[in-house]
Amino acid sequence: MIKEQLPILILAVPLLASFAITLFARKSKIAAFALLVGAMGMSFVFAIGVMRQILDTGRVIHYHIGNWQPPFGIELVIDHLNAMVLVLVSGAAFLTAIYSKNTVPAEVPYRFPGEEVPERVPNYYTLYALLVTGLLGIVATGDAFNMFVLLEISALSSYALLALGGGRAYFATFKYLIVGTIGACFYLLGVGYLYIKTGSLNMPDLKVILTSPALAESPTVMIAFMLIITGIWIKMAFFPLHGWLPNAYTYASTTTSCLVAPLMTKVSVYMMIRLMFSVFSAHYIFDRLGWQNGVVWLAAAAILFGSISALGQTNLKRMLCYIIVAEVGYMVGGVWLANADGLIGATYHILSDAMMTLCLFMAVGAVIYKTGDASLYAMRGIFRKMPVTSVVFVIGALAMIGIPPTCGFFSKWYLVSGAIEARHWGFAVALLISSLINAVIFFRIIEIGYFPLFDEQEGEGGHHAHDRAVIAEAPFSMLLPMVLTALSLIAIGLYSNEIITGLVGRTIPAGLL
Amino acid sequence: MNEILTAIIAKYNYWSFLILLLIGLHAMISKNNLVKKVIGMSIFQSAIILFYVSIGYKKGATIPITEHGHGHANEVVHQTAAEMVAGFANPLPHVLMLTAIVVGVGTLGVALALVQKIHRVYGTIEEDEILEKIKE
Amino acid sequence: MATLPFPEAAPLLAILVSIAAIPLIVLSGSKPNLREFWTFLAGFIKLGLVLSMAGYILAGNTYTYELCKVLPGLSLKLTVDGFGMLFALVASTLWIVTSMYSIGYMRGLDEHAQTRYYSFFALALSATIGVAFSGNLLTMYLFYELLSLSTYPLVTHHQDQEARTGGRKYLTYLLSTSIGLALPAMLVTYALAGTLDFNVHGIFPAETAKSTLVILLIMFLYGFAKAGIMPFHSWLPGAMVAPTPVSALLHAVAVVKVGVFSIGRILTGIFGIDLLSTASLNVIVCVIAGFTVIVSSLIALSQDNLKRRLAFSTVGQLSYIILGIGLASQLGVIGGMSHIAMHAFGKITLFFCAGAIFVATGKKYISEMKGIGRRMPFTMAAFFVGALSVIGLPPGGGLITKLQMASGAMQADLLFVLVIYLVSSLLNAAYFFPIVYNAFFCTEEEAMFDKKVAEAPMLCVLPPVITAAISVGLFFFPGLFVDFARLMVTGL
Amino acid sequence: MTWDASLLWQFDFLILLMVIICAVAALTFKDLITSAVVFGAYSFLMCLLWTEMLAVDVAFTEAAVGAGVSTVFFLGTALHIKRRAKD
Amino acid sequence: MKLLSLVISLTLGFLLLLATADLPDWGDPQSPASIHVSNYYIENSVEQTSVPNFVTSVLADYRGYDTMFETIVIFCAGITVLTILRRSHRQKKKEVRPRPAREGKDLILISAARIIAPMMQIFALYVVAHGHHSPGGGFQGGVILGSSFILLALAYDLETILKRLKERSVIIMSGIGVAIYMGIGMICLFLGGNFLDYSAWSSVLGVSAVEARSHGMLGVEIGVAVTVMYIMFSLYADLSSGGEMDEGL
Repeated sequence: MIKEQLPILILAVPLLASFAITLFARKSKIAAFALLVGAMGMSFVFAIGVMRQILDTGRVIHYHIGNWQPPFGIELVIDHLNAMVLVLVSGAAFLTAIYSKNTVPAEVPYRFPGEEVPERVPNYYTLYALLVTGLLGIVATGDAFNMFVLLEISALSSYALLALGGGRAYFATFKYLIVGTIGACFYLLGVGYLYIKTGSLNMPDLKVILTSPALAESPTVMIAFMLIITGIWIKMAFFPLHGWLPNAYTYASTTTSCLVAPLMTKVSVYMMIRLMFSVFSAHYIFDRLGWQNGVVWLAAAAILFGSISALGQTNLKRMLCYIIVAEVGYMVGGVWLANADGLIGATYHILSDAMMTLCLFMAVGAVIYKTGDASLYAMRGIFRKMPVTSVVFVIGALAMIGIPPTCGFFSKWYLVSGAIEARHWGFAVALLISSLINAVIFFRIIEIGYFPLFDEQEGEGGHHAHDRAVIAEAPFSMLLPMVLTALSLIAIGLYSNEIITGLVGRTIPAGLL
Repeated sequence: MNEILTAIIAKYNYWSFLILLLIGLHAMISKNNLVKKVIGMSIFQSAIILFYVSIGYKKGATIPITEHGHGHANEVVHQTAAEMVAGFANPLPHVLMLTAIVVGVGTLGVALALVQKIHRVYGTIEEDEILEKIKE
Repeated sequence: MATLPFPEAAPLLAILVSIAAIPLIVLSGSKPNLREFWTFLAGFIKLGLVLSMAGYILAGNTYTYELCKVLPGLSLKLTVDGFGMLFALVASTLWIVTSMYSIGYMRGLDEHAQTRYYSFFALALSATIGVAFSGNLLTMYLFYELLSLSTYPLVTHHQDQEARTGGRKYLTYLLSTSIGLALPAMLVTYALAGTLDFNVHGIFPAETAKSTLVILLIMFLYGFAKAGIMPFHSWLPGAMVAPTPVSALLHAVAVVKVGVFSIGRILTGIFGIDLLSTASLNVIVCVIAGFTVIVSSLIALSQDNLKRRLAFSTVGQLSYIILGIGLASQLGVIGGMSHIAMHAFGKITLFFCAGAIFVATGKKYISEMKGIGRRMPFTMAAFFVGALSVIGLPPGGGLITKLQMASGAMQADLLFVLVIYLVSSLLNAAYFFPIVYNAFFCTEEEAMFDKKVAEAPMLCVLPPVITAAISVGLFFFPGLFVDFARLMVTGL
Repeated sequence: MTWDASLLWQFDFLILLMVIICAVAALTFKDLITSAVVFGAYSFLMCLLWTEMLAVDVAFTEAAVGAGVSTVFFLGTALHIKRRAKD
Repeated sequence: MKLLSLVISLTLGFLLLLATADLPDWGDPQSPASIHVSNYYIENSVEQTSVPNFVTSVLADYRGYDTMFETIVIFCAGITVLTILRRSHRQKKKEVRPRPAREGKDLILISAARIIAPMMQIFALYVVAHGHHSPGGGFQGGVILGSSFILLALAYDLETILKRLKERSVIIMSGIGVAIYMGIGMICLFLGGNFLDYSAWSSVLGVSAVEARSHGMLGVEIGVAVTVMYIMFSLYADLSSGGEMDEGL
């Protein structure tokens, strides 16, 4: 019995945890933490179970909620693509949950001088669980409207989590709220336009209806597609709609950025892929509309803009935020290259980029946790003070640059091959330039971390000065998820062929092969 | 003249929805006062709701509730399926919009809470003044 | 398949053995003797593993070990063949010698962070062996990048301002060329050929446009900047800030040779020498490399800092090798590939000597070294032998391979290359002989050192003497390395 | 409970016009409390419109939420911040 | 900013205008939206769920999954606002802030509220319970219930009401509301059905599957009502007092 119910359990467990925390753990931080980690762990296990099921049978899982046949009821549809994303989201959430043990009690209640609200911690965990539920729900659902509702859940809870950064975070979050609402409403309106022409909300059903030639000609459907895509682009901070992201993520607390930064944008990319190929079709988008050239150029611009802006930042988190903007360009560009390699690269990059971003944010978070400083110079002497953290950071950086055998190399490989195949040299060049800029960015930081006591050196007399620096490593609860994430970067890289042939490659829509 | 009038009558709901939508969007982007932005957001959302509700309307139909009740299911349905379908407005958009309204009020609450906090931090809710204070 | 005379995973083990030594080195960081013991143990095991495969390879076999498949039609794969064996043998032999020398040098100068030094040293060697045994371009690229990164802490070992500048230059050149040129070239190659496995006949389909090939060739040549082809050479003198054993390792064993080896692999395994000569691509290689040979030799003449002079000499010699391989004639390839070994032994001797002089006297400049031969006779004798080998005079091993390359030039009918070889050898002589001459042939009054100056510590002197001896030995018995190189060419 | 659905389009048109006027007014008044109240009126008119379009459940909800609770929320906020807006 | 916004709005307006011509006529019973999925509900709702209000049956059963998340949106909003605005309880006790005394309580207002509030509550309960047959349901009823408390809080002041309606219990009760919904859905799993398949309850309730669906819907509507009521009040309390939980408006 449990086997058939696995898809719903993936989301039901975090959801249960969210109000279990409200009901039973309002007083105890530890109980709330334990509930959260337990729920995330279970959800991760279930997600892996679903993925195994799909890998074993090779069939798409349809789970009818309330036992109503689609398109009348809502169904969960899980194929190779979202099985992978489900594992990714629940896995990253699980790791971040462990990571939060020390950071949340240290940061969340004390954002203002003179204001201390310990009750915030359980609330924080509740919202954390809700956010993860929302993201998992978006990934699992097969209903266009349901996706909107879940999008709003994840958005609302992320507003709360981001706002808890305090101070400037409020205004940044407010802007995000306004922009995010515009995005969500565009999506809703787009779904409305589709509904008025098709009468259905179920994605597989919509796909069937939209194949009719009359609808392919209809301007309404085109506008619907445009609204939906624009809405999602706003949500994923695709250039030039990215303005809200750097501020919103920079001022957030450590755990929030670790959770939100890697997952929100990636889930939006997933949404884009899902809607493009499971509601509309490659044929409709690339052959009939034919906007791919423009979009890929836009993606190239996003990559360059993001990378160059990141180069100018002195705040570590803000720098990573701009890198996210660039990475979104990678994925959007990859999808819109309109060939299999590009799409494989983009899909695989969802996985690898989420883990890279997570890895870097975790390492940076640990540095902030120990030094209280988020500027580049917080990294000074970090190789000696926090050896494990710095190794994790270096692995994350190498993946970001795209050095084999980390996963970043392979996704870039596919993206560039896709660009070559599509003869889109601008995108290929943008990718390579961005790799180079990433190399500059990260080696600048590594250099700061590696050359420890520059200014003080004269005073302390020679090389032996920094031998005295003591090791002050982050607590175990932060190191463990960090190291696991870093290892996963290499594992994802080494198993890239298995991942691509087993999962990613199975999701390529027929029109692209 | 008459044709134009019928054309307008046939579609005017969509046009008024469009006007409201644009008013809301414009206010969300360009208004300086944060509360005004929030009002714009609510208008934007209700415009979309208006659009959906318009989809659900059928000429000559009635509200989507039949007279059958609990335990009366054995009372014979006097209408054929086709008559039923023609006789009731489309319930699905209504359901969707109930959800959308709820989402809207949730967003509204969060937005207003943030506005209050912003006021507490900066002492103002005018965007330009806030930006100036941030620069300092 | 017949039973192998070595463990199935021997190539992998040869790579991993020094990585495996890293935790041991780190853990025994407080006990220097134990730490150095691990370094040596790993070195000998590695050499043993490499040697265990040598016989099998000499018998004309190649051995492939596939690690994992990462992309369709593309796996991480290790192949042991003649070239790889040749290079692995050079690298693993010299590692032991360099380790020995490092101990003397590092302890003699009481350097800081020695544990880190030995750890990254081990990692760099793993990467080098990895490049040697790479079965395809992707694997080679992986280890190439690993090498760039793992040598960065070695180059910047002093962690001062100068080290920072040098290190920054080092990484900027190496990473920007490999990401900016080699990686895209690799991708295009993969898109064209559908594979990246080395094949002596080349992998490009016959219909590939010549212009594409030319562009790819140039991208590859400059992309592997470790080979120091001008204008991407200036990281090499910049990286001279490193401690001398590192310079020795960089210039003789690991880094630059990896660059040259990679280019050699690409020329022979990706383009294939048939294609190079039929499409006259070899002319391009020869012009690019020949220019570097001449210019760098001229620059070397003007350098007063001994290590910098050696560095420019290295730049020249590297292009010399590429020139040999680029001729795309059988003798040229054999000569070029075996010159990797010859030059390695010769040049490392020279660096060891420079380091020994620095340890013993603290002098860096050639103009300050008058009469040093009288105080440090063994060191300078070794220096002389090394110089002979690099110039290509008997009894240095370099002569053999230089002759082969010269005959290769005639085989390929590219006579201007012959001129380059000749001029370059003369220039080599011009910048090495004055050093040796001044070191020995001066009166007691002219000597700049008083009698107190004596030879450097034993561990600093022994290695150059050993390598010098090997250089001489190679003159008389060049067979081993040349045979390995010949294996690859005779198959054609 | 049959509803006479043949509505007068003139009446419909009037409400739409008023809705739009209210929307513009709510955004232009400089006093936030006035804005809030006008916005309440907007919601109420909107819910009339929806009733007319047979969406009674939606209208009911909007009456309770939009015209009722939302207005109170706006008022609650307006009283905690500066009441006058610049635009 | 104004110009940019105008450009964006007008572009969007233009594009949407283009599509308007293509939209089906307003109120056309033959439009695609009215013939595909929605007819199924109109035709089968009574048979399958025994609920004559199609909106309720679609809301709570056919698309019950959406509605569950709708409830969770409200719950989430409540927790969000609470987390953002609420200041510490402890601190408040430490410092007794001077505040202008309210100018006496308005007798007329209080008396009116005391009469109206219970009527509102009864009406709200009716709306919840009768949602199957008439407009209304858990959400609307919940909002009215919440408003009745808001009315009382307006007439007296927030602190007085919070003495009755403990702040802690507000949050806990809202959690319980969601838990009721979720629980009804989850128990279906143990009874052998899919998630939110209320017909699985028939064995427990001892009624037919169709009746069980109807009862299940009532159950979830109650859950919705509980959550909405408490969250609405909580939102009011937070927003009107700026998180201080003192006198409110």
